[in-house]
Amino acid sequence: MSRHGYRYSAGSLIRHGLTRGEWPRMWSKPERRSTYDVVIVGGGLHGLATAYYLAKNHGMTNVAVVDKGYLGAGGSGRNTAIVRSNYLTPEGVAFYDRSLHLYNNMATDLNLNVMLSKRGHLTLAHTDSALRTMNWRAEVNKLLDIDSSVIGPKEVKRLTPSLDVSPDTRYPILGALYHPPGGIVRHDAVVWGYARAAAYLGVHLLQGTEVLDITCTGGDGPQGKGPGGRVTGIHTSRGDINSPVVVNCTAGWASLISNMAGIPLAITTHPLQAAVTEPCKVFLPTVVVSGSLHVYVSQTDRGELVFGASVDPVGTYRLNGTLEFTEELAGHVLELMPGISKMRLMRQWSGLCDMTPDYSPIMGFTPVEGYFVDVGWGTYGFKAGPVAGETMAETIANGCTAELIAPFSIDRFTDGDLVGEKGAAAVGH
Amino acid sequence: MSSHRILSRPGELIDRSTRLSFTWNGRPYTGYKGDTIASALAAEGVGVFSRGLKYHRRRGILTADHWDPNLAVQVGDEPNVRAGSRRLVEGMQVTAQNVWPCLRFDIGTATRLVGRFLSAGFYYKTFMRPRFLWNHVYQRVLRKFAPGGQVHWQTKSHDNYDKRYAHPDVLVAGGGPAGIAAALAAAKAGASVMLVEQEPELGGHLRWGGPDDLSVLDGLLEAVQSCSGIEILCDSVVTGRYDHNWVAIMQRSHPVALERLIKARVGSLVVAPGLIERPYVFAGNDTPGVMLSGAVKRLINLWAVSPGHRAVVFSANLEGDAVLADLESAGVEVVAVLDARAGDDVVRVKGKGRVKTILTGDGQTLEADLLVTAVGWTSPTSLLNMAGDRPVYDQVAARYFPQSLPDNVLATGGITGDGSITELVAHGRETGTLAASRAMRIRHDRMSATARSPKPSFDRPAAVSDERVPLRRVPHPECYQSSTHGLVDFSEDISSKDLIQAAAEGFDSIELMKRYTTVTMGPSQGKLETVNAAAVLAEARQTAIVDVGTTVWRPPFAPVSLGALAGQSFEPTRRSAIQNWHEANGATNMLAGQWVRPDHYGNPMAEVANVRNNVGLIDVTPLGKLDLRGPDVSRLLDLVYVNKWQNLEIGRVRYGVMVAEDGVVSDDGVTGRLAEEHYLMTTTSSGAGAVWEMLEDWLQTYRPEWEVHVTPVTGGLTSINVAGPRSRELLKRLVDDVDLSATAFPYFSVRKGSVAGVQDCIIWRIGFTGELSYEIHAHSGYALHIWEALLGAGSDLGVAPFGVEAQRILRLEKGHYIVGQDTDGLSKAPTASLGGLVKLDKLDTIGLPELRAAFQRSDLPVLVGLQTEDPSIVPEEACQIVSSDGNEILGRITSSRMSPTLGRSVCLAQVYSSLAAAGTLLTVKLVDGRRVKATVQEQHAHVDPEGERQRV
Amino acid sequence: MIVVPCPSCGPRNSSDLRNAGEVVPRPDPDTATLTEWRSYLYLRENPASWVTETWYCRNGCRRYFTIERNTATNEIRESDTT
Amino acid sequence: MSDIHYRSAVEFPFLSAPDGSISLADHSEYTKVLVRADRKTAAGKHLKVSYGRSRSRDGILICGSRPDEWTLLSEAHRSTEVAESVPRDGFVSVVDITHARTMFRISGSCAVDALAKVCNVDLADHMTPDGAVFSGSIAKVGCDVVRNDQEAGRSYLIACERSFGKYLFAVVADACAEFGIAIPSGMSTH
Repeated sequence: MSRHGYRYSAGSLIRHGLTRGEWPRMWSKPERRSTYDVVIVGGGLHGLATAYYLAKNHGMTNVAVVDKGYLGAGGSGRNTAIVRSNYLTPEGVAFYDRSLHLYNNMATDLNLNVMLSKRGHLTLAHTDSALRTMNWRAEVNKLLDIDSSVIGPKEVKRLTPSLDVSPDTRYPILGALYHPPGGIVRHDAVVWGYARAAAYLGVHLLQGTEVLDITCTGGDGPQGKGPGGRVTGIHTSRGDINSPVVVNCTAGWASLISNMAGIPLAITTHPLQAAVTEPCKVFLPTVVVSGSLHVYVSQTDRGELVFGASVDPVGTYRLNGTLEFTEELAGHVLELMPGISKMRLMRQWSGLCDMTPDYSPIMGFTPVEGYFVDVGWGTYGFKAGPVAGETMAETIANGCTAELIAPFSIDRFTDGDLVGEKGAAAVGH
Repeated sequence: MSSHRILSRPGELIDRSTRLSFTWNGRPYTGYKGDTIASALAAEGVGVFSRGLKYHRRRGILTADHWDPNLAVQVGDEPNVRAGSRRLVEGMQVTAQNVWPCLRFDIGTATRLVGRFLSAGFYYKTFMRPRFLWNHVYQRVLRKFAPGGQVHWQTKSHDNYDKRYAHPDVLVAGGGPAGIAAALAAAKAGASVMLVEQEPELGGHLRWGGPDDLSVLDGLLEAVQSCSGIEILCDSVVTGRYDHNWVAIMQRSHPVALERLIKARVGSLVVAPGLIERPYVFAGNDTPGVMLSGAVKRLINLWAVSPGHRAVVFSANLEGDAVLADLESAGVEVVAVLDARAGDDVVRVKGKGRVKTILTGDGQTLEADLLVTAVGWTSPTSLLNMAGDRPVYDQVAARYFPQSLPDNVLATGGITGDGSITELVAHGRETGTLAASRAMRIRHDRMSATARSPKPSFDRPAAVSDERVPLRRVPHPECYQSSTHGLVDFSEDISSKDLIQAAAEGFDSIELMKRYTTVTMGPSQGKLETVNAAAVLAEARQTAIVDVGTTVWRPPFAPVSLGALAGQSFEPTRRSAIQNWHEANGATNMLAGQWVRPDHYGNPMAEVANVRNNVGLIDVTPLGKLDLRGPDVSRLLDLVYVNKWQNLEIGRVRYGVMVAEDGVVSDDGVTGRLAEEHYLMTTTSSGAGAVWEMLEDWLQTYRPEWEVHVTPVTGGLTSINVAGPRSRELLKRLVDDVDLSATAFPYFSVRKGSVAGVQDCIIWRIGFTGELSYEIHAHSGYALHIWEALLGAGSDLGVAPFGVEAQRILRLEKGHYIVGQDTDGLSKAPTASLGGLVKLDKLDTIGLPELRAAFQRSDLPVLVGLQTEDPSIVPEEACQIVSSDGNEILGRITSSRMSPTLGRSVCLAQVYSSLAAAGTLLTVKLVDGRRVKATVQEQHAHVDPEGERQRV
Repeated sequence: MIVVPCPSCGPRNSSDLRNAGEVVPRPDPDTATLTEWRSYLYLRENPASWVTETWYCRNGCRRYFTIERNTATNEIRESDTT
Repeated sequence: MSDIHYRSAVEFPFLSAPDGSISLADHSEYTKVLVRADRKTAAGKHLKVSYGRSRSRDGILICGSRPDEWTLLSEAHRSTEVAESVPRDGFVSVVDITHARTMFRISGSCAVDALAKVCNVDLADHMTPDGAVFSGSIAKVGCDVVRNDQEAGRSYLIACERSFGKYLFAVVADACAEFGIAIPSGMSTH
């Protein structure tokens, strides 16, 4: 019916309701081939988006996405689903704005309602230095045509009445960076939408397939790995796969996969925790972020408050979560909205973040031919998923780095030219 | 309304002599002390408590305990209160949630008409076009239908929540027979024990059992209450077990705090939560009047409430059989008993608002208003999951069992197997003994390793292996679903049909199914529905339940209020010894990190003028101050600062800048040499802590052979900057043991002396304002005396205090940059124009290779002084410097102010190095969009670039 | 809240300490090439297993020390390098 | 200088529950001298007390506050005297930190329960006996604590960086409120 096979619409919903017919599978279970043109490691948003755009934009369909678990099991299903493009650096803004554009058109492009809710995004400033950084971001944003401005406490109160903007609180709200196009998306739907569309175009989704090694030849290191060599394939828990191109889209596990190709990364893995309350009648219309208080919050259409924070200070691959995360979180949320103390936290969880020193990703070519990285996504991988997929596909298919991701090259850590996204926040005053 | 209260029961919790009044949806009701909200209402004949999430069908009592998904109500300003467990309080105002306009007539029921179209994930498949409608209509409607109670966000108070720490050797989660026995045995073995029970009373299922159960319970209660080593916390729940046995307990039974979070480091955790009865899946299983056997027993035996008039019992186990006696004694007519073990089944229940007819597996239609199901259990393995266990399904016993646990977590009671009360108690006892033995070993290790603790007075217990006789696993039918479809998840309104559809669409792993359908994601978080969901999926996949696996149960075990998690707000603030004076004298405060300090005293512009013309005082105590002693201090300074320190004379101070290993400017300050081996270092206010830790790091791990002692003295030395042309004159009046003349005490020197009679003050002649100025560092206990003496002695000189805002203007007029404002996270030494300061010929300095590399480059941005063409325009800080004809970013304003001294605006800006030459004309884009011209200045300083005013 | 065994104080809650990350030897700053220096600055092994790392006993004895921690399990053992 | 009045960061010198089960007393003015020295030096041998322990001698409470570090506590205005009592052979630092710390005493039968609300250290006798010295976080402020029981029972000396004094005292007083201490009006944590 379309490039997605079965087409979803109000009509199809009614038809199924009336006939009580069966819905078709969103993706099939393919027979694994022995050789693919491209193997993407990691069946999350980035991997699936890369596969989709390889197939859709570049006609490359002999592609496999391998994942040790199920689709979207990692950060794609564990994030707090916020999208925005009000970054600080011009390179960051351009990149994330393209992503927001893709999100805008995603429901029709993928024929799946990803429930984008452009409800407005507020980043609160509690100190004059934070306000200065907000101004900086707003000014850069405006120059790049991003809808973004600094507003005062009154306007904050008008947009989000539940925030306490009185000046006598411990962390008074002096103003906020307001970004009307920012909002939230149903994160799982984005994963499923890309999976469904990619599978229809012929991409193989190989779930439950763990990569045990990357095979290389000609490199400086042992077993032909490392700089100067090239990729020949992967060794998985379900057998070997040959491929001249292997793409690392494994977020928190990025170092482990990259070390298999002999390419150590400027990455440490830290858990990022999130939590959700029981549902309550909707009262919070915007997405609210406080950098100083390390908290962000939005209310889903189901009435739950979804919270996130900054990454755990201690690096670990453990997903158990901590009590102190919920304590800090609740304390800080109640600083902002003291009236919601009787809401109850229902569930907490963690995801793994691949943190780089400059809070920017590492994308594109590596010193090993055919081994590509799309890693270092830290806490902002969800926002970037669509554009990362699009630009990685372009880079792989065309054999040269897509313009939007040139600043995020792996070389910057040897050249000493880090990206300034962390710049604004690195020195606290 | 007829009373459903029956005659007194032996184990009843209600106090019939104390009546409590409350309202339900605005109408007055009464109950007894000891009632739950639900039992009191049920006693008054209320049968409908809420409506379903999606189809808004009426809902009644299902489990009559904390996990009852149908009993979430609003109590005053508290949403989502569990009416099945919350005890009645006089005056409670209880209302139904998720209904509009009221419980009896709910507009939302209209969704039932379209129910057949609302299959799992229906919202993903529609509302896509036109996009306008999604943004402005569909989404708003969806949000209106959000479930749950009303949060009173307008309230400004935060209520009384509280926390405490605890360190029990053994913590027992669950106060049923096995838990009590475990606690007793552990205490007997010498362990300190905490026993936590979710209900307000100990005893677990013994409480609603027969006379034998009650008599065993009496014995256990007597023993546990007379045992001194056990802290009993009822109406409290263990909500989480985290790494290294860090355990969270939410205590509701506290006299002062509404809720209290207890954080316990536990030696051994004993998990004894009992079992949760699971519902049966069939058509109409959410009709009020369909109850689980546990609900019926609790209602009758704990609250003396009759659950109905005519009952059908569908039983698959002995507990279900036992409910017959309770029903009989409560005067409920038992219409039929359906035995699942004999192949009987329930196919469908009909009735609107209450069970009316029951269609059985053999085609009979029974008339009744109560259907009691007893089809088995869910193991609440939540805490075990958190301890790393992945419980495994046992087909024979038809439930999940623990698989492997770390040594410091033990399970006992129903979660591990079946048995008589005697067997459960025996297993609990053995568990308690084992837990205590392991905990005492941990206690021994802790005592031995901890510096402050005495040597243990007991021998380290040997490692004991687990030799407990496991409880039996009694065979139980796998009784999950009838031949019809019914609800699996009551709080999310998810039916077995939805799950099967999801599996068919490809969401056939339990995790994907959960995410797609939201099964187990509602407030009950899988407590009732996990096993049924797995069973339905197994059937859809035509595989065994054991192969389906389960979702991972995440903390918390039971929902915890944000208030309890937050507790009291602990947000430390720091205050200088003069801060009270500032506040009493008109200061407007600002927050600077943790410090509270005066921003100004009313008129910062006048404060600036007074410093330029007369003399001003500013409290700069937040400046980080580190006392450095030892023969190797200068080597340390050489390592951490970019400049050289070997030749600093005693009595001199020097400015220094620090960079990190990556070459980025990290801090600055002055350091003075007070004596041969004694220095005082100052840092930025916000950098004080980090610089101290950094110095310790280098000294301890890199140069342990160096002899340097670092002592932070920030709050101990109150710092007062006396600035202005008349500062020397003022100081002369209060200092008689130091020669303050320009020759004896030159710029960038330090002296020790008395100020206003306070001895041992450190005075250095430096300043951030560009004026003649002295910085006094005085012992804080006497600092207020000095401050007041300075003000008192200089009234004729025009002395007045000034705040941070005036200081910012003064320093900007003088062109002094601030690390972190005029530099950022990428700024290296050349950006801050430190070329003259940095010494690249040292052998070792933090960040040396990056310093050397930075000075090889010509493309790093440069900090410049900048003035707008129009002197009245003050470009906002963070304004961008752009190409004159476009939007290309060429730099930004880092600091800007109106200068009262010059009567014009002044700025510092970071610009591309190619634009840094004096006289370059730049375009600044203001926040309001206007573009104005500005010129790069010769120097950073706008006022007195030659520095004559400060050297006098 | 994991427990970190401080060699001076004994077992302490991790909130009383600061984790300073993987131990990476510092090259001689006078002779190191920029490539060597930047791999010291940025590249980390980041294994999902035992890692030797530095902790600072911030609220306690204020000593820096190294331990080995398994980042997959948070088990801790004494470091061979101390 | 004796005519110059010492000002503490704590505004309420003494607070007590009516039944005496708990009390708070400001001791900020007490002499506090920090000694840093290798334990093998003459100073180390003189002070002798090991890390984590304390002992009273000649009116000075010698606290082993860190490895190779001692805090000497004594009554007010004895800084010089106390400092001079320490032998100075080798590399020894003696810093008067009287003004750099706020210090107060919490005493009474409920002291341990009140402290357990804000301090994560195990205060049980077998972990923290009388005389024990430890550091930790109290309501997010780094503190040095000495268990220094008085004749009347349990008692702890708590010291923190002076500038946190007002906040910390208010927080601890608040923790004591449920045991009967009336919070004076005007007391706040910031």
